[in-house]
Formats: sequence, C-alpha cells, structure tokens
Amino acid sequence: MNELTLVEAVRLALARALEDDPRVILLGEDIGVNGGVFRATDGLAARFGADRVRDTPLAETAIAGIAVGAAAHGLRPVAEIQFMGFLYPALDQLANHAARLRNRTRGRLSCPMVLRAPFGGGIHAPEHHSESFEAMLAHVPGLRVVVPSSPARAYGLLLAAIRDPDPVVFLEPKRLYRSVREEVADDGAALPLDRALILSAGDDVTLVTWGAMVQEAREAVERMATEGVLVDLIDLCSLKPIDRATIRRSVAKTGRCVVLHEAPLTAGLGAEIAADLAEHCLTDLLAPIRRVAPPDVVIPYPRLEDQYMPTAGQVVGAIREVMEFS
Amino acid sequence: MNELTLVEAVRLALARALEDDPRVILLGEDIGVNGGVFRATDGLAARFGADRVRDTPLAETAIAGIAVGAAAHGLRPVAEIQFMGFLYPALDQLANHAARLRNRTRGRLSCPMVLRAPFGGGIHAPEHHSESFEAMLAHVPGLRVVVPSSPARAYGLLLAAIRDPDPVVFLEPKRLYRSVREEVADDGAALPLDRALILSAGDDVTLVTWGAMVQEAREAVERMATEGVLVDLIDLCSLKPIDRATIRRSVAKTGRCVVLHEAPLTAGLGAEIAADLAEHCLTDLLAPIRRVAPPDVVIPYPRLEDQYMPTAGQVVGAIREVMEFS
Amino acid sequence: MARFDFGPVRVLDQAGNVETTLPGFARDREALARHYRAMVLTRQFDTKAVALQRTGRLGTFASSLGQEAVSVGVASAMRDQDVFLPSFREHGGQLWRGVTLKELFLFWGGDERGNDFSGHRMDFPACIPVATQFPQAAGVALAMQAQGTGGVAVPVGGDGATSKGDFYEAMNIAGAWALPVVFVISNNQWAISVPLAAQTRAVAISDKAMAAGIPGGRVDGNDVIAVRAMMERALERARSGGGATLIEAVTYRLGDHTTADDSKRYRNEAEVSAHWKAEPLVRLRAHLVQEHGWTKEEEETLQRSCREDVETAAEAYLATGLQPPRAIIDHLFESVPEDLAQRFGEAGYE
Amino acid sequence: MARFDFGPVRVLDQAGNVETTLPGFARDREALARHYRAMVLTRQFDTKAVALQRTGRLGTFASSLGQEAVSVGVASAMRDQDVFLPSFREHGGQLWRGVTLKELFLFWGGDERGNDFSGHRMDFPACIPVATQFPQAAGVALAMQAQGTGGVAVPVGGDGATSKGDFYEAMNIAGAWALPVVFVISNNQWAISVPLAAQTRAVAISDKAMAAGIPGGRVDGNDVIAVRAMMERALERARSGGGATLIEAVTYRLGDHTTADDSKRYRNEAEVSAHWKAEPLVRLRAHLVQEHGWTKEEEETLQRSCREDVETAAEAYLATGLQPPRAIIDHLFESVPEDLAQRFGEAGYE
Ligand SMILES: Cc1ncc(C[n+]2csc(CCOP(=O)(O)OP(=O)(O)O)c2C)c(N)n1
Ligand SMILES: Cc1ncc(C[n+]2csc(CCOP(=O)(O)OP(=O)(O)O)c2C)c(N)n1
Ligand SMILES: [Mg+2]
Ligand SMILES: [Mg+2]
Repeated sequence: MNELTLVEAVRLALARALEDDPRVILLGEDIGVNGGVFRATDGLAARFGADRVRDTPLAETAIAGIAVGAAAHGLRPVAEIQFMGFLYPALDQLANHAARLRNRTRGRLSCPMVLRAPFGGGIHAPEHHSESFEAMLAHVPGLRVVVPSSPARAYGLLLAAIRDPDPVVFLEPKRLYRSVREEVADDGAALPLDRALILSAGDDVTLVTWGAMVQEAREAVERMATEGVLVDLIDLCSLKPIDRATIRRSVAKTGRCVVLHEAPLTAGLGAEIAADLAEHCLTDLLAPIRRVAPPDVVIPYPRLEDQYMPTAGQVVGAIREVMEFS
Repeated sequence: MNELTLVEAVRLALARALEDDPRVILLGEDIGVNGGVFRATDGLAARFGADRVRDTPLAETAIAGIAVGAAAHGLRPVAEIQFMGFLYPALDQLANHAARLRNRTRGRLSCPMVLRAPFGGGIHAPEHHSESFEAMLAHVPGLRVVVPSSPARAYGLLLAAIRDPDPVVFLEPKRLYRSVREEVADDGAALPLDRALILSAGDDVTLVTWGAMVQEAREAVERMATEGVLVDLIDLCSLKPIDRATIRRSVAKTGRCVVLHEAPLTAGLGAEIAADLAEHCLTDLLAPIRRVAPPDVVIPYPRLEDQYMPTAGQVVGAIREVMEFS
Repeated sequence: MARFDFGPVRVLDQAGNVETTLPGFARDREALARHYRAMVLTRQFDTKAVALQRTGRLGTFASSLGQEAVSVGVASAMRDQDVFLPSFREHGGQLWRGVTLKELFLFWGGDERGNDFSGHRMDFPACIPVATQFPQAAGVALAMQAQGTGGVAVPVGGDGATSKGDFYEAMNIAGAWALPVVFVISNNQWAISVPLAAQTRAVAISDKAMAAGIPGGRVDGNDVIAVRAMMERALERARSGGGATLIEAVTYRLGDHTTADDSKRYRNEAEVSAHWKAEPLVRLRAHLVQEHGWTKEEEETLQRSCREDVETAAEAYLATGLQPPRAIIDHLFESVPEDLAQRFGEAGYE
Repeated sequence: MARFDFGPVRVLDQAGNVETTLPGFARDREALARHYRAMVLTRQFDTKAVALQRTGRLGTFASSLGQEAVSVGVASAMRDQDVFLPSFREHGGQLWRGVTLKELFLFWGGDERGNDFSGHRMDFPACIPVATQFPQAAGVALAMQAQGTGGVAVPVGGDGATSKGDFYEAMNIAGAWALPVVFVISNNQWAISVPLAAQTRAVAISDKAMAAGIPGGRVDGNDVIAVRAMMERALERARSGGGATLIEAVTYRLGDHTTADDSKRYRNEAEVSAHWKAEPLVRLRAHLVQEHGWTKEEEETLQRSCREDVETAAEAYLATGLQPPRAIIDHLFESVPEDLAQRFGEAGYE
C-alpha cells in the first residue's frame, strides 16, 4: 500500500510530528522551500509555514545552540545538519549543553531536541560528505544516538526521538535514503528508543551492525545461509544507550560474534560491543570477536571509496573465520 | 638534581623546542605574560618574545585553524586550549583539516602542529573544567593522541609531539600537574610516540591505563602486591596509535586484563583495548576483561565529584574479581 | 566611524551628578535605593564568596567587583516573562531575578542544586563555556516569538566573548530573524590576562552589531541608571517586534579574574587604582546622598542588612548536606535508562 | 551607515564602457586578453565538467558560471609568494595560479591527486567545509609574517560563509594582529537555496569588516578590472604591514548550486535572466572590442583554443588510472604507523 523510501519515511514522520504537536519546529540549511538537499523536508514548509520549517543561515554552531535554547523554552526543535561532516561545530552545544541542561539544573530545565544528520559513505559524494563518527556522539553522556536502517524504522524511531523528553541525535544512513522501499503505515506509532532489533534469527553466529551496513549484513547472512550457517542479525538501532541485553543474549546462544561498521576501526562503536561481550559473555565465546571495519584512514575520495567501505564479502570472510575457529 | 613537576616538565620541553627550532611558536589564551592559567608557559614570553609565545583572542575554532594554516606554511605551532572542555570548537579544524591535509594533498602540504590541553577531573574544578573525551580524538583518523603520566614522560613525549611531522593532540592530566615530582634531564631527548610503557612487571594480571589514572593504578598495584598478586601495569602513553603489541604480549602472559579510565564507560578508549584483546588474544584470556570507568554520566560538580572518579579501591576490586574468576 | 544612536551613554558622572535627563524610574528614591541595595548585596556576596574560597569552603570563584551596575541594571530593566542567560560573572543580575544567595553559594560551592533556583524558573544557569549562551538566547527568543509571550532573551557575556564565533553567529541570525534578544556585553576590559586592545581592533564592541545589521549601543556600565535606561529601550524595541540589539556596557574588572588568578602578573596597580574612581556603588551612593538625602544611618542599616543576609545564606549553604550518590545519575534523563542504572550499580558507585 | 572607502567599485559598466579611470594594467591589451582568456577557459571548463557529471564521468560539481571575474581578478592580483585558499567554486583563480585543468578534473572526479597540483605549491586545495579556510588563512599569514616573506594569504568564501563563526573569529584575529590577509567574499547572492536577505540583515557584507576593525571594500564582482584593482590595493596594504582587509565582490550564481541542485525549486527564471545581462565575460569582451579592436577571429581562436585545452585535459583525466588500493593509507602520515599497516592487511583491503 504505502511503500516508502527511507527519506520519504523521514519526511512522513516529520510531517506527522508537525501535525500532532504545535511545539515541533524544524530548522536547518535549505530545509524550507528547497525541501532539504535530500528532500527530507520536501513540501513541509508549504504545508506548515516557513516559521515552523525554517531555513537558517549557514551556521552549525548556532543551529545547535538555537535548538538548545528553543527546547529549553518549550519548543520541540528538530534541527538538521546538512551532512554529518559539518556537525563538528555543533558538538560544543551538544556535549557541553544539550546533554547536560537537565542534569545541571536538577531537572528544572530540559532539552527535548533532535539533531538530524545524514551520515555515512558509499554514494561517491565529495570529500567531507561521507563521515561516520557516531562513536564520538555515543561517548557523550546525556545524549541518545539513534540510527534507523529501514523506512519503517526511520518513521518509528524518528517519532520516538521527537517525543523523547531529552536530546537525541538522529543519524540517517544516506546510502539507504532511496535504495530500499518498505511499507510504512502513518499510524503515529513510535518505536522504542533503546531496543535493538533482531532482523534474522540463527544459532550459529551473532552479527551486530547499524545504518547502511545492515544491507551488507543482510547479504552476508543470505550467503552464509547457503553454506548452512545461520546468523542472528542484530540491528543496533539505538547506539546510545546500547541494548546490551539483546546482544548478550544472542551471543550466549551463538558463542560467536562479528561486529560490522563503516566508521574507522579504532574507538569505533564496534569496540564497545566487543568490550561488553569480553566483560560479560567471555565464557560463552567460542571464537574471537571479529570487527569488520575500515582501517584508521580518512574515507577516500570517490574513486577509491570502494577500497574503504566494508563489503558483504568481508563480512562473509569474518563469519567463516569465527565459524572455523577452534 | 632536577626534580620537576609535570607542568614544569611541559614548560621545559616547550622552552627546549623554542630554543632548538625557530619554526616553533606557541599560541593560546593567556599563555603570554600570564604564563598560562596553569603556568605551563611561565616565563616563555619574556624569554622568547610575544611573537613566538602569543596570546590569542578568545576563539578556539580560530586557534585550531590558525595552527593548521601556520603548520601548513612552515611553522611548528604548539597551540594550547585552556581546558579540554573548550576543545569542542577546535574539533572541526582537527578532524576535517589537520588530520587530512597531508592525505588530501597526497603529501604536498602537511600539518606538523601540536594541540595541547589540560584534561581530566579530580581537582574539584568548576563545571566544564574536568572533561576527558580522549576517545573522541582517538577515533579521528590522521590524528595522534598522546597522554603523559609523569614529568619525564611529559618532557620526552611533548618534544616528540612537537618534532613529529604530523598533527598531535597532547593531553595533559592536570590532576598530576603538581602532585608528582620526578627527575627530568633537559637533554632534548624525545620518547617514541607510539610505544606504551610497562611501569611494573607482573605475571598475574595486566592493568592498562593512562593519564592521571596511572596514580590510582600504581596504588592498586601496590595493594595487590601485598596480596601476592603481581600486576603488569601498562601506561598507554600513545592513545592513537595504540601499542597493541605490548598489550597483547602482556595479556598473553597474564591471561587477565583490567582497563582503567576516568572518561565515561561507553565508547571510551577502554573499549578499544578490550575489543582488541577479544579479537586477538581470546584464547589467552582466563577471565573477563573488566573495565573500571565511571558510568555514562556527566562529571558531577565538585561536591559529588568523588562519586564519579574511579579509585584505587575499585581497581583492586576489579583485579580481585578477575583473579578469582574461574 | 558611524555608531548607532541608542540612548543615554551616561546619566550620572563619577561624582553622582546628573549629566543628562534622568529617566522616569531614576527619579523615584525607592527605586534607586532598590538598585543600590542590589549592588551592595552583590558586593557583599562577592566578598564573602572570596573569603569562603580562601578558606577552602567554596570552589574557584569569579568575583564581579566593580561590575555590579551592569548586572543589576540589565536585570532590573527586564520583566518576568523575559529570560536571562548570564555568564559566570552576573551575580547581581541573578540575585535581582530571584536566585537566592544560598543558591549562588551552592553553585559556586560545587552543587548542582544551586541551579535549581527559586528565581525565574526559565532563566538559564550561569554559563561557563564562553559565548555559548548567545545562540541559546537566540533559541529562547525564537521560542518566545513562536509562543507570542512578548518575552525577550537577554544573554550577557564579556568582552572576551566577542571574539568567539558563537557571538557573531547568534547576532547574525537574531538580526536576520528579528528575534527578541538583547545581547549584552559587559566589557570589563580584560579577558583573564588579555586586555581589550589585544582582543580586537574594533573601535568599540558596540560596532560589532553592524556585522549583523542590528543597532549597537554603548553605555557607561558603571552607571546603573544609564544601563537600565538603555536596556529598557532595547527591550522595548525587541518586545515590539523591532528585533535584536547589542549593548556594550563599559566597566572594569577591579578584582582578579577568579580566585585562581593573580592579576598582578599582567596588569599594574596604577591602572586598577585609577578605575576605582569610577566604580558604580560610590557613584550611586553620592547621587542618593546629594539628591535624595540618603543618610549615614540608612547606609549603615543597608550595609548591615546585606551583610546579615549574606552571612545567613553562607551558613545555610555550609550546613547543606551532600546530595546522595545516586544524584549523579538521576537527572541525566527524565527517566534513568536501564543501562545507566545497571552500570551505576556494577561500577561500585553506590 | 559608514563604509570604508576602498577604491573603485566599478570600472566598466555592463556594456564594457569605462566608468572611471582605468587602472594601469587594464590599459594593456595583452593583460586584458589574458584575463579574458582565463575567464573563457573557466567557463569552458565549467561547461565540460557539468557535461561529464551528467554522463556519470565526474562527481558532484560546483559550477562557477557567472562568477569568473571574481575568481580571476582575485588571483591575477596576487603574487607568487602569496597563498590562495579557495572555496570549492574558485576554478578560475586556481587555473590562474597554475593548477592544471586535468588536476581540477581529477579533484572533481574524486581523486586526491588533483590536489597535488602543479600550481603554486603552497596554495590550499579547494575547501569544502564552509568558512574553515578563513582561520587557516590567518595561520598562513601568521607564518608569512614570521618568515618575513612579504606574502599575503587570500581566502575566498561565499556570502553564506559570512554566517559562520569561523569567518568572524579569523577576521577579528587578523585585525588584532595586523596579519597580511585579504578576506574575499564572492557574494553570488545565494547559498544553495538561501538568498542573501535571509542570510543576514547586514546592509553590505563589506560592513562586517567593522566587527574586526579592519577596512571593508565592496566591488562589482562582474568587473574583472575593478576586482583586480581593489585586490591590488588590499594586497599592497597587507604587504606593507597595514594588516587585513575584507573585500566583498558582488556577483551572481547563474547556474545551479551544484550538479546535485535544481535551482528552479527556489528561485525564478526571471531573476536569473536579469542577471545574465551583467555577466562578466560579455562585459570584458565588449570592452576589448570597443577599446582594443578585438576581432571576431581572435574571439573564435580563443574560444577554440580554450575548448581544445579543456577537451585534452578531460581526456587525460578520463585516461588516468586509479591509485593503487594502498593509496588510502600511504599519505595519512609521513610514515605509515605499524598499527595502520597491519590493519590494512588484516581487514582484507589489499
Ligand atoms: C570557550 C571558552 N574558552 C576559554 C574559557 C576559559 N575562560 C574562562 S573566563 C575567560 C575569559 C573571559 O573573558 P570575558 O569574556 O571578557 O569575561 P570576563 O571574565 O572578563 O567576565 C576564559 C578564557 C572558557 N570558559 N570558555
Ligand atoms: C560548514 C558547512 N555547512 C554546510 C555545507 C553544505 N554547503 C555546501 S555549499 C553551501 C552553501 C554555501 O553558500 P556560499 O557560502 O554563499 O557559497 P556558494 O555556494 O554560493 O559559492 C552549503 C550549505 C558545507 N559545505 N559546509
Ligand atoms: Mg572581560
Ligand atoms: Mg553564495
């Protein structure tokens, strides 16, 4: 019936939020009449007015700071950073303020804001347009970090993020913006913000990932199935807090784990997942935990980008390794 | 002979670098006539002139950007960010530029700069003055991140950082600025930038830490010795790249590992160390890897700060746990 | 160089004589006395806070010595629905807006409860990362504009803060969107050890308003009457949809930057002594004496009453027990996530 | 509102007639022809780049259609020891400074080798994160000041870039330190879909210089002679120790923001058509024809020669093989750290 792409699902959720709650406003560069460079806000300014779907001057620090101030004063701002690579200037407001306002005022003020940003590589974009430093955000206490990997999850998780009483960074895997379609009911139903999803069930090995890598993971899962290896595929969804229970339960069952992400290896979020298992599930482990992630390099310009992005093939290789380990 | 505190050793290294290399300049807020808020540059402006030891206006984004530009054009800037909590606005220049300039120009331009910042808690400073987000920096490809934990190491590592042809973030554990003294020979000898140091040798358990936590670790090591447990205490020194070989070798010997840091747990650098071991030393492990780190909260205001900072007692507890594990 | 004309630059001269027409409120003895008391109370608070710090009973503290008129004048011009976003040196304004002395002590003593204050509940706590309050103020103003409350956001920062990009980004957007914000710069001429001349080549900080196309006004920040008068005009302008204004209040930091600072390292005593002549309390007192027959007894009573208030508050602060350990996780989110609660237990932080 | 007087705002009118005195260089036919050729070459490059992108043989591309005079005029005023820090839209200036067409194609085709260019080796590659080149330029200028090279740093950004804090921080410091920088804003009146009026309330971008206490000049950016003349004065000022200047060159983006953009979504055709009348190539050609007897043959030869250069370069670009896989780790540090080399192998990236 209502087969949507991921970016359409984002738009649907934004429209729903604007419709349902007069406190919701959107702000960001080119989100108004232009509808956002990825069209995530297409038509929303026309429908809800330029005051509620507001083009900002080109100033990421201020976008974040304005969201903090507006949230503290009763609005529900949903700010867009045009590409994750331009989010660094917003970090000061995110880490030093948004994430702390409730804590430092003992609950007197709070910061119910969402910061959306398209992230990740694989679409041969110019430099600084393919960043994926979700682990840095997940390290900030007081922030929630959410990453959808399908249209329906984008819709439900974004609604949850907007309704959440605390600040949420919502990272959208732009490689998936238009590459998958899924039925999305505009029922206003939010998904839980702190639950991982098991996308396929298997007893042999656990594969944890998020965002665009879910597609590579799915492909790897299918290929492994032909070899008779059944994979518990976990889509993290919430990168902070992490649904550790779901992962631990899976590994308790499978005894093997591969983590996949497109951010560089060192201090990537895969480390947290592996570390958690090394602390809490060591005796369940039948094989080393393999992380499939690029080496610690800057994501190359498009012509060599494929040398960087992890592939289903690499995941298959890693799964075979942990399966063969003894 | 020359017993110095850590901050004095930093100053000695800065003076030596200014003396040895006319390309070296220092810049930062209040580093000139005031000698820095921690006196790390005390006397240097008088000795080397206000042009080479340069007070900047209050602008962290620009401080980082100026360092990038000056480094690319032949200087060796050593910039100070007054407290790590004010480093966020410098991240854009660090991650999007400093760390990439060589790579994106295929070596035509480079960025031999150092960004120094005092970091960490435990001195009951006002809010935003006790931050410790070294893991975020360690995630940036192209950056080196170095943390000394003693006066002699501060001297040798800082010289190495300044002489390194690429950008280095040099984080100084301010809790140790004046609390320890050590003999420091002003011999201009640099320490290697990518080697961890084994501070005490033991066959029973590996304890990995860095910065101010080295003191807590030392205390824990002593207490464990009285119980007959001998600890391999590793001071990471370089947080990026990590000297994985030294850690793996130690754990291959001990079979047990505890990681200690004062940054919040999730996506802290302890995760990387544990994950590396879970991948490469799984069969050596006789016990779960324990991370001693605060929960994912904002470091509290001074009155409750002690509830946050990890203690030797907690490390002892963790070591006992992994020793008793079977 | 052109400068926007934005009302009286100075009302009282250093001796307390009226230089220009007195604004309405300043003809009222009671009103003036209230301002005077607020400044005296601020100074007493500052003195006590420094003393507590020196004896190890308070954290690092930033005194507002000499700058009381800016803080009080700004706050006294504001209305209930307005929102104050102070830097860390605006004790006078915070007190005027209803933050209690005890709460201020708690904040500076290192207790988050100092920010859960009894004052205007929508006001922001003191801002430590310099200039970050400016974009937040634009956000508050955006909310007020959307809600039609008629409120105005009033962020205050120092001269050093005008070197930060945040300040310009916020002013520029507030200009573009005609937001109800009055940006206040308390120009005390120093940013720790950096004098204004080393901070910028701009002729006046108020000129920086031109970068945003908004009016900028410059006022004698040691004249509480002038500060309030100029603020009132800027607030009125904002309230009536006229948009944002930048106000530079020129004052002087008579004390050290904070209790961790030693200003003798970087500025000479002569400069400081010279500025003592212009300090704001003496000036208003002289005016009260000359124009309103302010008596010695009134002065003594007021001083004593302020001192008592401060002492009582200090004692109450010192008697305040610690928050329970759990307080470090309880307020991070509206409800504590499972992961956090569990780790809090595990990590032995209980 | 006061504005700094900073030299001719326009030399040629839209029809190519001389409005004010011609600066020296502009009386020389050869010199003018060189500027004209540079602008034509830039436009041909732009056209070809868009065509390559449309056929999947180039990445997202930002055309400089209509803005050639700013870029060329800025670069032609510069000397060898100066350093150019362009945004992503300054192809004309990069070409003038010796970056080859093939290198530009490589850059936009997604190959880092395009930045290892044959042009001035100290120039910066095109800057994507808006406004970040401004503080870097201050740093380059600081180095040149220290080295006494007499060089000047010239960062170029767009009108949108003037909303970023980086721009103000850099200008402010360059002002305070009297650094040899000429900040250039190529005001093409749009930042993607946001028109200048929504970007700032400032009356003119050049007025923003007042925030830093430096001179600001405004020039017709479609008049390459005026651009170069004003640049020369600003560069001379910087070179002789006079410090930084801000130059606003007013032009218009005739094309889409990039090949990923569709400007019909947010601006009407009539506005664009109107601006075609003021475009810079026609103007300089008219002047050449009127004053220097520029012939049809010369015009055709030049157009053909530019087209040939562009075609040859495009072919050379298309024939350039990929870098080896290892290239993703080889240039990150001067020497590849062990950890990185090992992981590169392990991860199966070879
Ligand atoms: C972003 C940031 N950088 C550095 C500091 C450290 N610091 C605290 S106050 C201060 C000087 C502030 O000067 P000014 O803005 O003039 O305010 P004043 O202290 O004079 O009231 C500095 C550098 C900080 N708090 N925030
Ligand atoms: C910091 C940052 N934010 C957002 C972007 C995305 N972006 C690229 S160009 C652009 C508009 C730039 O406008 P302007 O400065 O006027 O330059 P122009 O494109 O008109 O040449 C935007 C928003 C970016 N590159 N950098
Ligand atoms: Mg000041
Ligand atoms: Mg533009």
